[in-house]
Amino acid sequence: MKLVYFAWVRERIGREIETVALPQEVETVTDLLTWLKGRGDGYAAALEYPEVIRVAVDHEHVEHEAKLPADGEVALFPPMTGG
Amino acid sequence: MKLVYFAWVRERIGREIETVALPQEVETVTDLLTWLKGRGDGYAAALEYPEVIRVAVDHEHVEHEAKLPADGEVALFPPMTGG
Amino acid sequence: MAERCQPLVRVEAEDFDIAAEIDRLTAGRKDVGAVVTFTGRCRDESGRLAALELEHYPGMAEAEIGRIADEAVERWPLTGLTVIHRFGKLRPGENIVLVVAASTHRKAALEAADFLMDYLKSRAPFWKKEHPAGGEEGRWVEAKTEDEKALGRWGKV
Amino acid sequence: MAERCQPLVRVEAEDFDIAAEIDRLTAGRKDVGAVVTFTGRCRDESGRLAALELEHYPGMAEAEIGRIADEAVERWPLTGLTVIHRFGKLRPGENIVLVVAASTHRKAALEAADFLMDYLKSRAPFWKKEHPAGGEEGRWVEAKTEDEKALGRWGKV
Repeated sequence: MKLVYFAWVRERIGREIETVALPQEVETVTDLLTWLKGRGDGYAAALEYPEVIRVAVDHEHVEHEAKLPADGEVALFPPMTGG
Repeated sequence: MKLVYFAWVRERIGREIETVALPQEVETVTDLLTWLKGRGDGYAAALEYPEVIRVAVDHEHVEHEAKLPADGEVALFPPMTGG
Repeated sequence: MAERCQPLVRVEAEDFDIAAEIDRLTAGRKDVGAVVTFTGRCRDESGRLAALELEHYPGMAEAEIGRIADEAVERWPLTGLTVIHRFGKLRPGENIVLVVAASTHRKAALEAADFLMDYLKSRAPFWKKEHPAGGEEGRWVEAKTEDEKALGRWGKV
Repeated sequence: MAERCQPLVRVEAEDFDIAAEIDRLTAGRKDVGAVVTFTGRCRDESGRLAALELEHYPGMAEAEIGRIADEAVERWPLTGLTVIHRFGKLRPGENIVLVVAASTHRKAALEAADFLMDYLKSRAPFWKKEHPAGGEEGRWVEAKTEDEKALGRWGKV
Protein backbone atom coordinates (compact mmCIF):
# COMPACT_ATOMS: atom_id res chain seq x y z
CA MET A 1 0.00 0.00 0.00
CA LYS A 2 1.29 3.45 -0.93
CA LEU A 3 0.92 6.04 1.83
CA VAL A 4 1.28 9.78 1.33
CA TYR A 5 1.33 12.47 4.00
CA PHE A 6 0.68 16.21 3.89
CA ALA A 7 1.19 19.34 5.98
CA TRP A 8 1.92 18.69 9.70
CA VAL A 9 1.19 14.98 9.34
CA ARG A 10 4.05 14.84 6.84
CA GLU A 11 6.31 16.97 9.01
CA ARG A 12 5.75 14.92 12.16
CA ILE A 13 6.11 11.58 10.44
CA GLY A 14 9.18 12.95 8.72
CA ARG A 15 8.45 11.63 5.26
CA GLU A 16 6.19 12.40 2.31
CA ILE A 17 5.58 8.96 0.99
CA GLU A 18 6.20 5.32 1.82
CA THR A 19 5.08 1.89 0.76
CA VAL A 20 3.95 -0.48 3.50
CA ALA A 21 2.79 -4.09 3.65
CA LEU A 22 -0.25 -4.06 5.88
CA PRO A 23 -0.94 -6.96 8.25
CA GLN A 24 -4.12 -8.79 7.33
CA GLU A 25 -6.03 -7.54 10.39
CA VAL A 26 -5.70 -3.94 9.18
CA GLU A 27 -8.97 -3.66 7.27
CA THR A 28 -10.34 -0.16 7.78
CA VAL A 29 -8.97 3.38 7.85
CA THR A 30 -9.25 3.35 11.65
CA ASP A 31 -7.21 0.11 11.76
CA LEU A 32 -4.57 1.76 9.58
CA LEU A 33 -4.30 4.83 11.82
CA THR A 34 -3.95 2.65 14.94
CA TRP A 35 -1.36 0.45 13.29
CA LEU A 36 0.68 3.40 11.98
CA LYS A 37 0.65 5.08 15.40
CA GLY A 38 2.71 2.19 16.78
CA ARG A 39 5.49 2.58 14.21
CA GLY A 40 7.55 5.18 16.09
CA ASP A 41 7.60 8.58 17.78
CA GLY A 42 6.95 10.59 14.61
CA TYR A 43 3.88 8.51 13.80
CA ALA A 44 2.68 8.72 17.41
CA ALA A 45 3.04 12.53 17.33
CA ALA A 46 1.30 12.83 13.96
CA LEU A 47 -1.57 10.53 14.91
CA GLU A 48 -1.98 11.45 18.58
CA TYR A 49 -5.59 12.49 17.87
CA PRO A 50 -6.54 10.15 15.05
CA GLU A 51 -10.09 11.55 14.90
CA VAL A 52 -8.84 14.82 13.39
CA ILE A 53 -6.89 13.09 10.61
CA ARG A 54 -8.51 13.24 7.17
CA VAL A 55 -8.00 10.35 4.81
CA ALA A 56 -8.31 9.97 1.06
CA VAL A 57 -8.13 6.77 -0.94
CA ASP A 58 -7.06 7.20 -4.55
CA HIS A 59 -7.81 10.95 -4.43
CA GLU A 60 -11.23 10.65 -2.82
CA HIS A 61 -12.17 11.58 0.73
CA VAL A 62 -13.21 8.57 2.85
CA GLU A 63 -14.62 8.14 6.34
CA HIS A 64 -12.63 6.40 9.04
CA GLU A 65 -15.01 3.45 8.96
CA ALA A 66 -14.26 2.83 5.29
CA LYS A 67 -12.64 -0.44 4.23
CA LEU A 68 -9.18 -0.06 2.77
CA PRO A 69 -8.70 -1.15 -0.84
CA ALA A 70 -6.44 -4.10 -1.63
CA ASP A 71 -4.05 -1.70 -3.28
CA GLY A 72 -3.84 1.98 -4.10
CA GLU A 73 -2.79 5.34 -2.66
CA VAL A 74 -3.90 6.27 0.83
CA ALA A 75 -3.32 9.88 1.90
CA LEU A 76 -3.31 11.15 5.50
CA PHE A 77 -3.55 14.86 6.21
CA PRO A 78 -4.93 17.48 8.62
CA PRO A 79 -8.24 19.29 8.04
CA MET A 80 -7.91 21.34 4.89
CA THR A 81 -7.37 25.10 4.92
CA GLY A 82 -7.52 26.04 1.26
CA GLY A 83 -9.69 28.62 -0.45
CA MET B 1 -43.60 72.96 -8.70
CA LYS B 2 -41.22 71.31 -11.15
CA LEU B 3 -42.41 67.96 -12.47
CA VAL B 4 -40.20 65.47 -14.32
CA TYR B 5 -41.29 62.27 -16.05
CA PHE B 6 -39.43 59.13 -17.08
CA ALA B 7 -39.82 56.06 -19.30
CA TRP B 8 -43.41 55.33 -20.37
CA VAL B 9 -44.82 57.98 -18.06
CA ARG B 10 -42.76 60.51 -20.02
CA GLU B 11 -43.75 59.01 -23.37
CA ARG B 12 -47.48 58.96 -22.60
CA ILE B 13 -47.57 62.45 -21.15
CA GLY B 14 -45.51 63.59 -24.11
CA ARG B 15 -43.06 65.75 -22.19
CA GLU B 16 -40.05 65.37 -19.96
CA ILE B 17 -40.45 68.28 -17.69
CA GLU B 18 -42.91 71.02 -16.82
CA THR B 19 -43.56 73.58 -14.15
CA VAL B 20 -47.04 73.69 -12.68
CA ALA B 21 -48.84 75.85 -10.14
CA LEU B 22 -50.74 73.44 -7.90
CA PRO B 23 -54.15 74.33 -6.50
CA GLN B 24 -54.10 74.61 -2.72
CA GLU B 25 -56.11 71.43 -2.18
CA VAL B 26 -53.35 69.32 -3.79
CA GLU B 27 -51.45 68.39 -0.65
CA THR B 28 -50.19 64.84 -1.07
CA VAL B 29 -48.64 62.73 -3.81
CA THR B 30 -51.99 61.00 -4.27
CA ASP B 31 -53.68 64.39 -4.71
CA LEU B 32 -51.07 65.32 -7.32
CA LEU B 33 -51.60 62.11 -9.31
CA THR B 34 -55.38 62.62 -9.29
CA TRP B 35 -55.07 66.25 -10.31
CA LEU B 36 -52.59 65.50 -13.14
CA LYS B 37 -54.81 62.75 -14.50
CA GLY B 38 -57.44 65.35 -15.31
CA ARG B 39 -55.10 67.45 -17.42
CA GLY B 40 -55.58 65.64 -20.74
CA ASP B 41 -55.48 62.35 -22.61
CA GLY B 42 -51.72 61.83 -22.27
CA TYR B 43 -51.89 62.32 -18.53
CA ALA B 44 -54.91 60.04 -18.28
CA ALA B 45 -53.06 57.32 -20.19
CA ALA B 46 -49.89 57.69 -18.13
CA LEU B 47 -51.71 57.71 -14.80
CA GLU B 48 -54.49 55.25 -15.56
CA TYR B 49 -53.27 53.03 -12.71
CA PRO B 50 -51.86 55.59 -10.29
CA GLU B 51 -50.95 52.90 -7.75
CA VAL B 52 -48.11 51.64 -9.96
CA ILE B 53 -46.55 55.07 -10.40
CA ARG B 54 -43.40 55.67 -8.34
CA VAL B 55 -42.70 59.14 -7.08
CA ALA B 56 -39.56 60.91 -5.91
CA VAL B 57 -39.32 64.31 -4.29
CA ASP B 58 -35.97 66.03 -4.69
CA HIS B 59 -34.29 62.74 -5.68
CA GLU B 60 -35.71 60.64 -2.85
CA HIS B 61 -38.40 57.97 -3.13
CA VAL B 62 -41.63 58.90 -1.34
CA GLU B 63 -44.87 57.06 -0.60
CA HIS B 64 -48.14 58.17 -2.14
CA GLU B 65 -49.37 59.34 1.27
CA ALA B 66 -46.44 61.74 1.59
CA LYS B 67 -47.12 65.48 1.78
CA LEU B 68 -45.77 67.46 -1.14
CA PRO B 69 -43.14 70.09 -0.39
CA ALA B 70 -43.91 73.76 -0.98
CA ASP B 71 -41.39 73.76 -3.79
CA GLY B 72 -38.93 71.35 -5.37
CA GLU B 73 -38.65 68.67 -8.03
CA VAL B 74 -41.24 65.92 -8.13
CA ALA B 75 -40.51 62.96 -10.42
CA LEU B 76 -43.07 60.45 -11.70
CA PHE B 77 -41.96 57.17 -13.22
CA PRO B 78 -42.81 53.47 -13.63
CA PRO B 79 -41.34 50.76 -11.36
CA MET B 80 -37.60 50.68 -11.92
CA THR B 81 -35.86 48.05 -14.02
CA GLY B 82 -32.18 48.80 -13.55
CA GLY B 83 -29.39 46.50 -12.43
CA MET C 1 -14.42 48.01 14.01
CA ALA C 2 -12.46 49.50 11.13
CA GLU C 3 -13.34 52.89 9.72
CA ARG C 4 -16.08 52.73 7.11
CA CYS C 5 -14.87 52.87 3.55
CA GLN C 6 -16.19 55.53 1.18
CA PRO C 7 -18.08 53.86 -1.68
CA LEU C 8 -17.34 54.95 -5.23
CA VAL C 9 -20.46 55.41 -7.39
CA ARG C 10 -20.46 56.19 -11.08
CA VAL C 11 -23.33 56.51 -13.56
CA GLU C 12 -22.00 56.77 -17.08
CA ALA C 13 -22.47 55.82 -20.72
CA GLU C 14 -18.98 54.33 -21.21
CA ASP C 15 -18.04 50.75 -20.50
CA PHE C 16 -16.08 49.91 -17.34
CA ASP C 17 -12.81 48.04 -16.89
CA ILE C 18 -13.35 45.34 -14.26
CA ALA C 19 -9.64 44.66 -13.71
CA ALA C 20 -8.95 48.37 -13.18
CA GLU C 21 -11.83 48.60 -10.71
CA ILE C 22 -10.56 45.59 -8.72
CA ASP C 23 -7.11 47.14 -8.76
CA ARG C 24 -8.44 50.39 -7.37
CA LEU C 25 -9.70 48.53 -4.26
CA THR C 26 -6.72 46.23 -3.77
CA ALA C 27 -3.47 47.72 -5.12
CA GLY C 28 -0.84 47.91 -2.41
CA ARG C 29 -3.24 46.65 0.26
CA LYS C 30 -2.65 43.72 2.60
CA ASP C 31 -5.94 43.92 4.45
CA VAL C 32 -8.19 42.71 1.62
CA GLY C 33 -8.90 39.00 1.91
CA ALA C 34 -11.77 38.74 -0.55
CA VAL C 35 -12.96 40.62 -3.61
CA VAL C 36 -16.30 39.91 -5.24
CA THR C 37 -17.32 41.39 -8.56
CA PHE C 38 -20.79 41.18 -9.99
CA THR C 39 -21.25 42.16 -13.62
CA GLY C 40 -24.71 42.44 -15.13
CA ARG C 41 -24.75 42.14 -18.92
CA CYS C 42 -27.18 42.78 -21.72
CA ARG C 43 -28.54 39.40 -22.72
CA ASP C 44 -30.39 38.15 -25.79
CA GLU C 45 -30.92 34.46 -26.23
CA SER C 46 -33.57 34.87 -28.92
CA GLY C 47 -31.44 36.85 -31.36
CA ARG C 48 -34.30 39.32 -31.70
CA LEU C 49 -32.89 42.14 -29.60
CA ALA C 50 -31.03 44.93 -31.38
CA ALA C 51 -30.29 46.96 -28.27
CA LEU C 52 -31.36 47.68 -24.75
CA GLU C 53 -31.87 51.35 -24.00
CA LEU C 54 -31.27 52.39 -20.42
CA GLU C 55 -32.97 55.59 -19.39
CA HIS C 56 -32.01 57.06 -16.03
CA TYR C 57 -32.83 59.98 -13.77
CA PRO C 58 -29.62 62.01 -13.65
CA GLY C 59 -28.83 63.19 -10.17
CA MET C 60 -31.23 60.82 -8.44
CA ALA C 61 -29.51 57.76 -9.95
CA GLU C 62 -26.20 58.72 -8.33
CA ALA C 63 -27.89 59.75 -5.09
CA GLU C 64 -29.96 56.58 -4.77
CA ILE C 65 -27.07 54.23 -5.58
CA GLY C 66 -25.00 56.22 -3.08
CA ARG C 67 -27.64 55.66 -0.39
CA ILE C 68 -27.74 51.92 -1.10
CA ALA C 69 -23.94 51.73 -1.08
CA ASP C 70 -23.76 53.64 2.21
CA GLU C 71 -26.24 51.19 3.69
CA ALA C 72 -24.02 48.29 2.55
CA VAL C 73 -20.87 49.72 4.14
CA GLU C 74 -22.81 50.16 7.38
CA ARG C 75 -24.05 46.57 7.33
CA TRP C 76 -20.86 44.78 6.28
CA PRO C 77 -17.22 45.41 7.20
CA LEU C 78 -16.08 46.29 3.70
CA THR C 79 -12.65 47.65 2.84
CA GLY C 80 -13.91 48.98 -0.48
CA LEU C 81 -17.07 49.21 -2.57
CA THR C 82 -17.57 50.40 -6.14
CA VAL C 83 -20.82 50.56 -8.08
CA ILE C 84 -20.94 51.57 -11.74
CA HIS C 85 -24.19 51.67 -13.72
CA ARG C 86 -24.24 52.46 -17.42
CA PHE C 87 -26.99 54.20 -19.36
CA GLY C 88 -27.76 54.68 -23.04
CA LYS C 89 -28.09 52.11 -25.80
CA LEU C 90 -26.34 48.81 -25.05
CA ARG C 91 -26.06 45.86 -27.38
CA PRO C 92 -26.39 42.19 -26.37
CA GLY C 93 -23.13 41.07 -24.77
CA GLU C 94 -22.33 44.53 -23.40
CA ASN C 95 -21.90 45.29 -19.72
CA ILE C 96 -24.67 47.10 -17.84
CA VAL C 97 -23.69 47.23 -14.19
CA LEU C 98 -20.69 46.44 -12.02
CA VAL C 99 -20.45 45.96 -8.26
CA VAL C 100 -17.03 45.38 -6.69
CA ALA C 101 -17.04 44.58 -2.96
CA ALA C 102 -13.81 44.05 -1.04
CA SER C 103 -13.50 42.88 2.54
CA THR C 104 -11.24 41.10 4.94
CA HIS C 105 -13.70 38.19 4.94
CA ARG C 106 -15.45 36.45 2.14
CA LYS C 107 -19.01 36.37 3.44
CA ALA C 108 -19.13 40.14 3.84
CA ALA C 109 -18.01 40.70 0.25
CA LEU C 110 -20.46 38.15 -1.18
CA GLU C 111 -23.45 39.32 0.85
CA ALA C 112 -22.78 42.97 0.14
CA ALA C 113 -22.64 42.33 -3.62
CA ASP C 114 -25.88 40.33 -3.43
CA PHE C 115 -27.58 43.09 -1.41
CA LEU C 116 -26.41 45.80 -3.81
CA MET C 117 -27.80 43.97 -6.84
CA ASP C 118 -31.18 43.38 -5.18
CA TYR C 119 -31.48 47.06 -4.37
CA LEU C 120 -30.18 48.37 -7.67
CA LYS C 121 -32.80 46.30 -9.50
CA SER C 122 -35.75 47.75 -7.63
CA ARG C 123 -34.66 51.11 -6.24
CA ALA C 124 -32.18 52.74 -8.60
CA PRO C 125 -34.02 55.01 -11.09
CA PHE C 126 -33.22 53.22 -14.35
CA TRP C 127 -35.64 51.90 -16.94
CA LYS C 128 -34.90 49.44 -19.70
CA LYS C 129 -36.45 49.60 -23.15
CA GLU C 130 -35.92 46.73 -25.56
CA HIS C 131 -35.39 47.69 -29.18
CA PRO C 132 -36.13 44.68 -31.38
CA ALA C 133 -34.07 43.83 -34.44
CA GLY C 134 -36.07 44.90 -37.49
CA GLY C 135 -36.75 48.41 -36.33
CA GLU C 136 -40.19 48.02 -34.70
CA GLU C 137 -41.08 50.27 -31.80
CA GLY C 138 -39.22 49.54 -28.55
CA ARG C 139 -40.92 47.94 -25.56
CA TRP C 140 -40.40 48.92 -21.91
CA VAL C 141 -39.25 46.04 -19.74
CA GLU C 142 -41.71 45.33 -16.94
CA ALA C 143 -40.55 45.22 -13.35
CA LYS C 144 -40.61 41.73 -11.90
CA THR C 145 -42.45 41.16 -8.67
CA GLU C 146 -39.72 38.65 -7.78
CA ASP C 147 -37.22 41.50 -7.76
CA GLU C 148 -39.40 43.41 -5.33
CA LYS C 149 -39.77 40.30 -3.16
CA ALA C 150 -36.02 39.74 -3.11
CA LEU C 151 -35.70 42.90 -1.02
CA GLY C 152 -37.58 41.23 1.80
CA ARG C 153 -34.48 39.17 2.54
CA TRP C 154 -32.59 42.21 3.79
CA GLY C 155 -35.08 43.68 6.30
CA LYS C 156 -35.78 47.38 6.55
CA VAL C 157 -33.45 49.67 4.64
CA MET D 1 -32.78 23.18 -19.48
CA ALA D 2 -29.59 24.15 -21.27
CA GLU D 3 -26.73 21.76 -21.68
CA ARG D 4 -24.43 21.72 -18.68
CA CYS D 5 -21.27 23.69 -19.10
CA GLN D 6 -17.89 22.06 -18.62
CA PRO D 7 -16.09 23.68 -15.69
CA LEU D 8 -12.47 24.71 -16.10
CA VAL D 9 -10.26 23.82 -13.13
CA ARG D 10 -6.63 24.83 -12.74
CA VAL D 11 -4.20 24.29 -9.86
CA GLU D 12 -1.02 26.23 -10.45
CA ALA D 13 1.74 28.32 -8.93
CA GLU D 14 1.36 31.32 -11.25
CA ASP D 15 -0.99 34.21 -10.69
CA PHE D 16 -4.21 34.43 -12.67
CA ASP D 17 -5.64 37.20 -14.82
CA ILE D 18 -9.21 37.89 -13.70
CA ALA D 19 -10.14 39.93 -16.79
CA ALA D 20 -8.88 37.17 -19.10
CA GLU D 21 -10.86 34.56 -17.16
CA ILE D 22 -14.05 36.62 -17.35
CA ASP D 23 -13.41 37.08 -21.05
CA ARG D 24 -13.07 33.35 -21.54
CA LEU D 25 -16.63 32.86 -20.25
CA THR D 26 -18.25 35.82 -21.97
CA ALA D 27 -16.48 36.80 -25.21
CA GLY D 28 -18.86 36.73 -28.16
CA ARG D 29 -21.71 35.41 -26.01
CA LYS D 30 -25.17 36.93 -25.76
CA ASP D 31 -26.60 34.42 -23.29
CA VAL D 32 -24.60 35.52 -20.23
CA GLY D 33 -26.59 37.90 -18.05
CA ALA D 34 -24.43 37.79 -14.93
CA VAL D 35 -20.82 37.11 -14.10
CA VAL D 36 -19.60 36.79 -10.54
CA THR D 37 -15.94 36.60 -9.61
CA PHE D 38 -14.66 35.72 -6.19
CA THR D 39 -10.98 36.34 -5.50
CA GLY D 40 -9.39 35.13 -2.27
CA ARG D 41 -6.20 36.99 -1.38
CA CYS D 42 -3.33 36.56 1.04
CA ARG D 43 -4.02 38.94 3.89
CA ASP D 44 -1.85 40.34 6.65
CA GLU D 45 -3.18 43.14 8.80
CA SER D 46 -0.54 42.71 11.51
CA GLY D 47 2.47 43.27 9.25
CA ARG D 48 4.05 40.16 10.75
CA LEU D 49 3.49 37.75 7.88
CA ALA D 50 6.30 37.26 5.40
CA ALA D 51 4.50 34.69 3.27
CA LEU D 52 1.76 32.12 3.20
CA GLU D 53 2.85 28.73 1.94
CA LEU D 54 0.18 26.69 0.25
CA GLU D 55 0.82 22.96 0.16
CA HIS D 56 -1.48 20.85 -1.96
CA TYR D 57 -2.06 17.25 -2.92
CA PRO D 58 -1.31 17.12 -6.65
CA GLY D 59 -3.83 15.07 -8.54
CA MET D 60 -6.40 15.04 -5.75
CA ALA D 61 -6.56 18.85 -5.64
CA GLU D 62 -7.65 18.99 -9.30
CA ALA D 63 -9.97 15.98 -8.88
CA GLU D 64 -11.69 17.31 -5.77
CA ILE D 65 -12.16 20.83 -7.14
CA GLY D 66 -13.49 19.19 -10.30
CA ARG D 67 -16.06 17.22 -8.27
CA ILE D 68 -17.18 20.38 -6.42
CA ALA D 69 -17.41 22.30 -9.71
CA ASP D 70 -19.43 19.49 -11.32
CA GLU D 71 -21.81 19.57 -8.38
CA ALA D 72 -22.22 23.34 -8.86
CA VAL D 73 -23.07 23.05 -12.56
CA GLU D 74 -25.65 20.40 -11.67
CA ARG D 75 -27.26 22.59 -9.04
CA TRP D 76 -27.28 25.93 -10.87
CA PRO D 77 -27.95 26.77 -14.53
CA LEU D 78 -24.48 28.13 -15.23
CA THR D 79 -23.21 29.08 -18.67
CA GLY D 80 -19.60 28.87 -17.48
CA LEU D 81 -17.54 28.12 -14.38
CA THR D 82 -13.81 28.51 -13.76
CA VAL D 83 -11.91 27.68 -10.59
CA ILE D 84 -8.21 28.43 -10.20
CA HIS D 85 -6.30 27.67 -6.99
CA ARG D 86 -2.68 28.63 -6.55
CA PHE D 87 -0.05 26.83 -4.49
CA GLY D 88 3.45 27.68 -3.28
CA LYS D 89 4.66 30.72 -1.35
CA LEU D 90 2.41 33.75 -1.65
CA ARG D 91 3.05 37.16 -0.16
CA PRO D 92 0.43 39.38 1.49
CA GLY D 93 -1.61 41.10 -1.20
CA GLU D 94 -1.21 38.23 -3.66
CA ASN D 95 -4.12 36.26 -5.09
CA ILE D 96 -4.81 32.74 -3.79
CA VAL D 97 -7.98 31.53 -5.42
CA LEU D 98 -10.39 32.60 -8.15
CA VAL D 99 -13.93 31.47 -8.89
CA VAL D 100 -15.72 32.85 -11.96
CA ALA D 101 -19.38 31.86 -12.33
CA ALA D 102 -21.42 32.96 -15.33
CA SER D 103 -25.14 32.47 -15.79
CA THR D 104 -28.19 33.86 -17.49
CA HIS D 105 -29.48 34.96 -14.08
CA ARG D 106 -27.75 36.68 -11.23
CA LYS D 107 -28.85 34.51 -8.32
CA ALA D 108 -27.38 31.38 -9.91
CA ALA D 109 -24.00 33.02 -10.43
CA LEU D 110 -23.85 34.45 -6.90
CA GLU D 111 -24.99 31.26 -5.17
CA ALA D 112 -22.65 29.06 -7.18
CA ALA D 113 -19.64 31.24 -6.29
CA ASP D 114 -20.65 31.18 -2.63
CA PHE D 115 -21.05 27.36 -2.71
CA LEU D 116 -17.70 26.87 -4.44
CA MET D 117 -15.85 28.92 -1.84
CA ASP D 118 -17.48 27.08 1.06
CA TYR D 119 -16.45 23.75 -0.41
CA LEU D 120 -12.97 24.79 -1.48
CA LYS D 121 -12.27 25.95 2.08
CA SER D 122 -13.14 22.63 3.69
CA ARG D 123 -12.82 19.97 1.00
CA ALA D 124 -10.03 20.89 -1.40
CA PRO D 125 -6.71 19.35 -0.28
CA PHE D 126 -4.71 22.51 0.41
CA TRP D 127 -2.97 23.48 3.63
CA LYS D 128 -1.75 26.94 4.58
CA LYS D 129 1.42 27.57 6.55
CA GLU D 130 2.18 31.07 7.79
CA HIS D 131 5.81 32.13 7.61
CA PRO D 132 6.35 35.04 9.99
CA ALA D 133 8.56 37.99 9.16
CA GLY D 134 11.81 37.56 11.08
CA GLY D 135 12.48 34.04 9.93
CA GLU D 136 10.97 32.03 12.79
CA GLU D 137 9.51 28.60 12.07
CA GLY D 138 6.27 28.62 10.10
CA ARG D 139 2.92 27.77 11.69
CA TRP D 140 0.15 25.70 10.10
CA VAL D 141 -3.16 27.51 9.89
CA GLU D 142 -5.87 25.69 11.82
CA ALA D 143 -9.12 24.79 10.14
CA LYS D 144 -12.06 26.82 11.40
CA THR D 145 -15.13 25.00 12.65
CA GLU D 146 -17.19 27.83 11.16
CA ASP D 147 -15.93 26.80 7.71
CA GLU D 148 -17.10 23.26 8.35
CA LYS D 149 -20.47 24.54 9.58
CA ALA D 150 -20.87 26.72 6.50
CA LEU D 151 -21.24 23.53 4.46
CA GLY D 152 -24.46 22.71 6.30
CA ARG D 153 -26.20 25.45 4.29
CA TRP D 154 -25.91 23.46 1.08
CA GLY D 155 -27.36 20.10 2.15
CA LYS D 156 -25.83 16.82 1.12
CA VAL D 157 -23.12 16.98 -1.53
